[in-house]
Amino acid sequence: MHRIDIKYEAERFGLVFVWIALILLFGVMRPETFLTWSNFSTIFGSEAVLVIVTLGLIIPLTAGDFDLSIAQNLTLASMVTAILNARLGVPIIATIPLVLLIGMGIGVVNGAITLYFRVHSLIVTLGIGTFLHGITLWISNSQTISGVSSSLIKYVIVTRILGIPIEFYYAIILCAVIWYVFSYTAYGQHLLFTGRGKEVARLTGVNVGAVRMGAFIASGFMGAVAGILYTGTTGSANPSSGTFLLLPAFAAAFLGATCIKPGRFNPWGSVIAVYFLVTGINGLSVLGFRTFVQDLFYGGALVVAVMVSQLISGRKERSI
Amino acid sequence: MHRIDIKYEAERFGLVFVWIALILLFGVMRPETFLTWSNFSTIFGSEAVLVIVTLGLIIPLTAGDFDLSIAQNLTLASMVTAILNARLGVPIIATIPLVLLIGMGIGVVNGAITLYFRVHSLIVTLGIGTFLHGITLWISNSQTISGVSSSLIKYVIVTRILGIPIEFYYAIILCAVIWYVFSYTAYGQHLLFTGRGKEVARLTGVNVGAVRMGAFIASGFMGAVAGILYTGTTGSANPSSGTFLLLPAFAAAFLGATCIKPGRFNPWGSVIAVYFLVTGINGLSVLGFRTFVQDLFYGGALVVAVMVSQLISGRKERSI
Amino acid sequence: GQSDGVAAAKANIDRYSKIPTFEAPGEAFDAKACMAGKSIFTIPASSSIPFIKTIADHRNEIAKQLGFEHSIWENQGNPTQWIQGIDFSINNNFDLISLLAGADPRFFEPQVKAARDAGLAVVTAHLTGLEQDVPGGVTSATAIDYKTAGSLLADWSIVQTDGKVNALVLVSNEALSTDSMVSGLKAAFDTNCPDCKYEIVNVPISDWATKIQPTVRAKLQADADINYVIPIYDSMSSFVVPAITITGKGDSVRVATFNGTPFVIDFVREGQVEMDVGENLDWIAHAMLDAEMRILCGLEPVRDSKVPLLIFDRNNAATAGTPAEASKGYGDDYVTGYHKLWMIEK
Amino acid sequence: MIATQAGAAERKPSPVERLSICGLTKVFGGNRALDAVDFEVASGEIHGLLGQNGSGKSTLIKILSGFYAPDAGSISIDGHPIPLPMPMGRHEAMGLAFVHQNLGLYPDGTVLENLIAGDHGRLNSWRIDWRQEAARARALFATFKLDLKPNDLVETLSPVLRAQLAIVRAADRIQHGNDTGSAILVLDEPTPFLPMDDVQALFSMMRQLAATGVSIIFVSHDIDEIIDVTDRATVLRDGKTIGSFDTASMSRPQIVEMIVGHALKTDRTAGDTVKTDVNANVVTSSVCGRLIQNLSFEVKPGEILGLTGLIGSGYDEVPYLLNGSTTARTGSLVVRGNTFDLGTVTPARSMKAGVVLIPADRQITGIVPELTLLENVSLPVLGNHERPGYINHKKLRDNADRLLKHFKVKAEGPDQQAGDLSGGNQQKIVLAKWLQLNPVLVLLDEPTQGIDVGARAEIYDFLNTLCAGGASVICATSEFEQLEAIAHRVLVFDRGQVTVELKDGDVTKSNIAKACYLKATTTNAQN
Ligand SMILES: Nc1ncnc2c1ncn2[C@@H]1O[C@H](COP(=O)(O)OP(=O)(O)OP(=O)(O)O)[C@@H](O)[C@H]1O
Ligand SMILES: Nc1ncnc2c1ncn2[C@@H]1O[C@H](COP(=O)(O)OP(=O)(O)OP(=O)(O)O)[C@@H](O)[C@H]1O
Ligand SMILES: [Mg+2]
Ligand SMILES: [Mg+2]
Repeated sequence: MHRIDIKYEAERFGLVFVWIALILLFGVMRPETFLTWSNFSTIFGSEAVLVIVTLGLIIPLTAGDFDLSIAQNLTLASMVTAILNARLGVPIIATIPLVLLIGMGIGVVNGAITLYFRVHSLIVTLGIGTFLHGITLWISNSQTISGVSSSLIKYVIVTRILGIPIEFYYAIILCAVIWYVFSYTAYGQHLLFTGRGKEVARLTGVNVGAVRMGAFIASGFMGAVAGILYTGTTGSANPSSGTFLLLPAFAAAFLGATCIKPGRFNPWGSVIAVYFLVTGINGLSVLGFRTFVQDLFYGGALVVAVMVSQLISGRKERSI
Repeated sequence: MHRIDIKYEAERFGLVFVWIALILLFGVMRPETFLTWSNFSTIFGSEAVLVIVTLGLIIPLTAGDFDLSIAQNLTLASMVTAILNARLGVPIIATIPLVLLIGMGIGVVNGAITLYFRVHSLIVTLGIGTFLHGITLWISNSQTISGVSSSLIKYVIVTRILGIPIEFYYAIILCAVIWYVFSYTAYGQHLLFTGRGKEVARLTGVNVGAVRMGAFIASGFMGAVAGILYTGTTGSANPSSGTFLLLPAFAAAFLGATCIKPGRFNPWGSVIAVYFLVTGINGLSVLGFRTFVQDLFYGGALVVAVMVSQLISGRKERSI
Repeated sequence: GQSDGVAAAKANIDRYSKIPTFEAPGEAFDAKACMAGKSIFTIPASSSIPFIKTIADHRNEIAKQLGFEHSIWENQGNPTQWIQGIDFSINNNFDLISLLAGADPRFFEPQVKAARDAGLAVVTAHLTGLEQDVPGGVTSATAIDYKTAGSLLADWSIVQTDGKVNALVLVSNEALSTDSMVSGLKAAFDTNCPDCKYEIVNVPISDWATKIQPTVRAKLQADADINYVIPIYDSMSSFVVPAITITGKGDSVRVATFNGTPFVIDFVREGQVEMDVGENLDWIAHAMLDAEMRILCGLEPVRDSKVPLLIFDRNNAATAGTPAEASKGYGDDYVTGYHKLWMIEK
Repeated sequence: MIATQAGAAERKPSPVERLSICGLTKVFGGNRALDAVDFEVASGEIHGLLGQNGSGKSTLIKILSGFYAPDAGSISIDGHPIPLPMPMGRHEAMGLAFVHQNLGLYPDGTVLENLIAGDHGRLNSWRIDWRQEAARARALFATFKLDLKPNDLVETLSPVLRAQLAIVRAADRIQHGNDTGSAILVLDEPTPFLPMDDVQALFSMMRQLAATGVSIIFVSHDIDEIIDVTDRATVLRDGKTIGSFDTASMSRPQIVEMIVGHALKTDRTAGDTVKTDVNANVVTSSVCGRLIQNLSFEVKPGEILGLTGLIGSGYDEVPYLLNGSTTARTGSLVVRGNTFDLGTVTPARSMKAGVVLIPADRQITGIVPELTLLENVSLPVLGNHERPGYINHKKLRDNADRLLKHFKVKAEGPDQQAGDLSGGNQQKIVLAKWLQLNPVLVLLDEPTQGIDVGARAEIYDFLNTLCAGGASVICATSEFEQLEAIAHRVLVFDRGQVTVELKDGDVTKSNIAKACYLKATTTNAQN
């Protein structure tokens, strides 16, 4: 960590450089539209939800578990927020804690089944996610629910700081909190050891079950936060909102693990990975490329970025 | 393998019993419609594509790799089949080998990047899958392409044996082949060792790289087969056909690993898992439940099935 | 009596079985002159859906012809991208945002409000039925006669079975047009064939690929007398057709649907689908742009786009081309009609 | 000890050596793991390979197996140079078979699956006849008198059985595998897991094989074993060849001096640290585990209590029962007046009470190989900082630097990955991780397994220092010599019960061996 080593620093910041290069490229091609502060504030503001989902994923990933239910958790949270607030008239200040509790409750269910029955988290969370999707369709009658209180909308996107909607700052604050927890608390190290060597952790007095449970609850919480922000961003909830987010969030989590702290899932890396990918997509839209080019870019960038990062590190064997 | 042990047998066939119980339940409720051969031949004939995708997944899963690109591989294969045959007039007999080659080529690319750059297969195949989706959108101009030769359709669903469309038998033959390879060949053993401990496999003289590459090629091949059958089933190719098969296939692969050979991905288990889930969905529709109930069943059944299987085995710690 | 109903249905079908004629949605105006210096920003629901992509591209060509600025926000149907598009158009001083064919403003009302506050007009195009309210706080909604489309689906099955319909109707509730189509369909059954049976099943759009097949298969098993499957959007037919084939009911169950997507017209020609109510995409492009230009030119806004419907069955499917193309088979006097309306041709 | 085989010393060097290694070099980063190593093995010879931890023995072996590519040097078999790097999976065809230091078994596979793994030459790749293979395996196990069943899962086997499986697998390959007639069996520290009579069984197996012309390379840190079984031996130090010699011509101290580079004191005796006049530090009563029944004993401050017995006697279960990593059926532990119920205690609680466990299986339970040394040694002390929940990285780093120095770990620095260290140095990391807590009671399971003579002495020093500070040590081991060197008192187990207790002067290798092997009579007498 404290060694200064050009190769290692290149590896840590490789993705940042590629991101900057991409911005310059689009900037040269469309200086007047792409390279404006308002365009960047749009990019930063609109992908806060994806950032939060990605941050939610990396917590159980660090502990060695997958949470595939986070996307459907988001959708349900978004739908419950809209139904409680817009349909049943529950004030938003009461809705939010309730929804956060539901999210954490889902985390508890995921964790309890995974831990008590010793089943792989991938299948548990896939099953729970599908179940949650069913609930969402049920309570919403498969409809989009709009009419959410404008105060929620105000504190999610209308309020801006430096021109960027405030939800971006929420995401950054969450990122900073997770970074602090990962780096400066015993829980962060316990997560890491749980993910990399459960037996070592257990014999060193780490309550591995509690650590994993904590990770599931945290990702459930993040899913609910993302759901509330989603509703706040769009002023409505639709029953398929989260579906689009799962694979991009996984992509960003793994891509993020190639930078800042290579070889580990880390929050700043995740944020950079999200915005790198989004910048590319946005730039292609601004240039008016057809949408298949977005897929080519997304897939290609992902693969090339991890390849380059591995080349820099000398193709080191890694467990993630 | 050769021990006879009631608890172990209960574990092996637990899912089969649950499946039978489900059939009996629906049968009692709707004897005249559910419990008919035509209904079962429909159930069996309809999910051959999903079975093949699941079989394709378990090969790299056994070797410890994820192939998330298989769904987009399927979509591309389906689209290339339709375009070559319906638009460019290439006879189906020439189209099929070409498409199979493309599928295996995709496997080679996945394998080469994963192995040479030592990147986690999850992110490589996610990236390649997205890239393939871009290619599919490009070559199809985002259109559904129909007009595929009726001989393909004939040899996929029109021809029936015992009332079941012939594609079911293709899936069963592929399953038998994979079962043979897993159980009776050195390659099957190498796959297993590679998946459970690359280092151990390497020390016992297994060429781990070649084994993993082989697994990627095999799953690429299976993806292409599934794509061709998909085109034959629907008589057309649409640019998002495979996207929705990925999660159900993963669910079936993991659920299948709870039966027949508990703790290992295995082909017969996968087939049973697919048809167990499909039977449930079919029964619920026959009973007239609304579609969200399918999600509740799907998610619930998945979780409950693995929980029950773990209870039978005494909640044994497993690596999958 | 029943035969009256069948006759009424037949009359309705006949009305929409001939090549449509152009009907002006409003007074003529000098489009080139009044659009000078104005700009329109189109956000299609998804540029990877060919139906929508084609309309957007045709709008682009017309705009070029008329000489005003028109941009398309390429996206993949992700609401976050729609939101980015709205922000982009505000930042780049466009005059009007056109939410094309499914970019539902209820998904992002705050952004719509922001755009209107910034002085932009926000219009939905090809989203609502004639009788539906303007959704999500937009300036105006250019509507399509979905209700009639729904009634045509019902009437067709009534005519073909001589009033003995037992239909499975597949809908997607989250699309606004569904309400309008379903009300037309129900009304037609109620008036023309009260004894006909139909069951409406909702399958959300994101679940089409996974749920349509098993649902259709199970329904056909559960009720052997079903003789029509009516997927109200024709892209559903790629899942409906194999489900019918696998259950072995290709002979007794027929498919009637709406949209006129080329591959489905191919299906009609080949006999896997019996009929498809089509819309001319190029016509839609003209009509939607016409309505939007009227707003920018300060004219009376139009709600009814007067985009006609045309029934394709095996008799006329080939007029759409082999393989079918998006705007073929509808005649082309509408082009001259719009050119005259816009005063670029006398 | 059985005397060296008579024939060994009279071996005539053959004109062409079976295996000849010349100038072999392997550099990892800046570290020369092997530096121009030369050595030769004749046919039918048992050749010892000695060296301190990290001297390059395993690296050499992994190059032979094709696991690593060397940076320079050549290898020839029977005078024919072989291509380097050795192609994967080809070593068998060249007549090489290996038992690697970590055995190379796949735990959730069956015994049979592991036995035939990699048997490329013999198996039909397209049709494995499991029934016939199982019959063959049973016959094989019968020949070697092993209590193994083809369908057992490897994860349920004891460490001994696992080692035996790995060895029998390699021996089997040697017997049928080679078409060239030249066979070389390589054993990288196979004995630490084995009780004495299994070691002897292994040795007679080795001699049998050697008599048929098989050459054997045998790595061990136990000099008595080397003297016992090998004909010749080669010593590595810091990746260089120090020399090869006929074993019969060398004395034990001479060999030790070659390994460590300077003369070492002969076996030290346990320090005079036991405080007999005070209350016991640790009292256990009525502990019952899987094999252990009704075990009660006391340990005084400053005392090192040894636990031993034959495999299956249950002594190796005790450390895990006492800190709660394995839940006891019943029993209690009193540490400095605090009583713990062993049916409910957790590792976390016993850590707080000053009880630490140093497990035998360091790769799985001791360290996380892919994390850094800093992270590995810091794990138990994360909470010990001024603000709860906050980690002071500077303090941890200083602490790690200090520990690496204090425990003489051969490493680049605290940021090196733990997996990059040699086995012995990894063990020092595990010790450092635990002993920094200033424990009251240290539980050890095979603490010097795979550790060289020099490092072993260092570890004994650490333990003595600890005892001088008033801590108690419980050490479960199968190495009697080690107990002779350090233990104040030894409990010998049989079938879950203590059969013999040896004290002070009675703690000698031969007394312990006698107590273990004469169990049949004594057990009956004591019951
Ligand atoms: N992967 C690695 N990366 C860096 N250095 C390594 C790696 N593996 C081993 N080493 C270094 O090589 C040296 C020898 O290691 P090796 O495991 O061969 O030791 P050894 O002789 O087997 O010792 P021991 O008896 O302790 O097992 C050690 O100093 C170790 O730090
Ligand atoms: N993969 C590796 N990368 C870097 N260094 C390595 C690697 N493997 C071994 N080394 C280093 O090579 C040296 C020799 O290691 P080796 O494992 O051969 O020692 P050894 O003699 O077997 O020791 P031990 O007796 O502890 O097993 C050590 O310094 C070790 O750290
Ligand atoms: Mg070694
Ligand atoms: Mg070693």
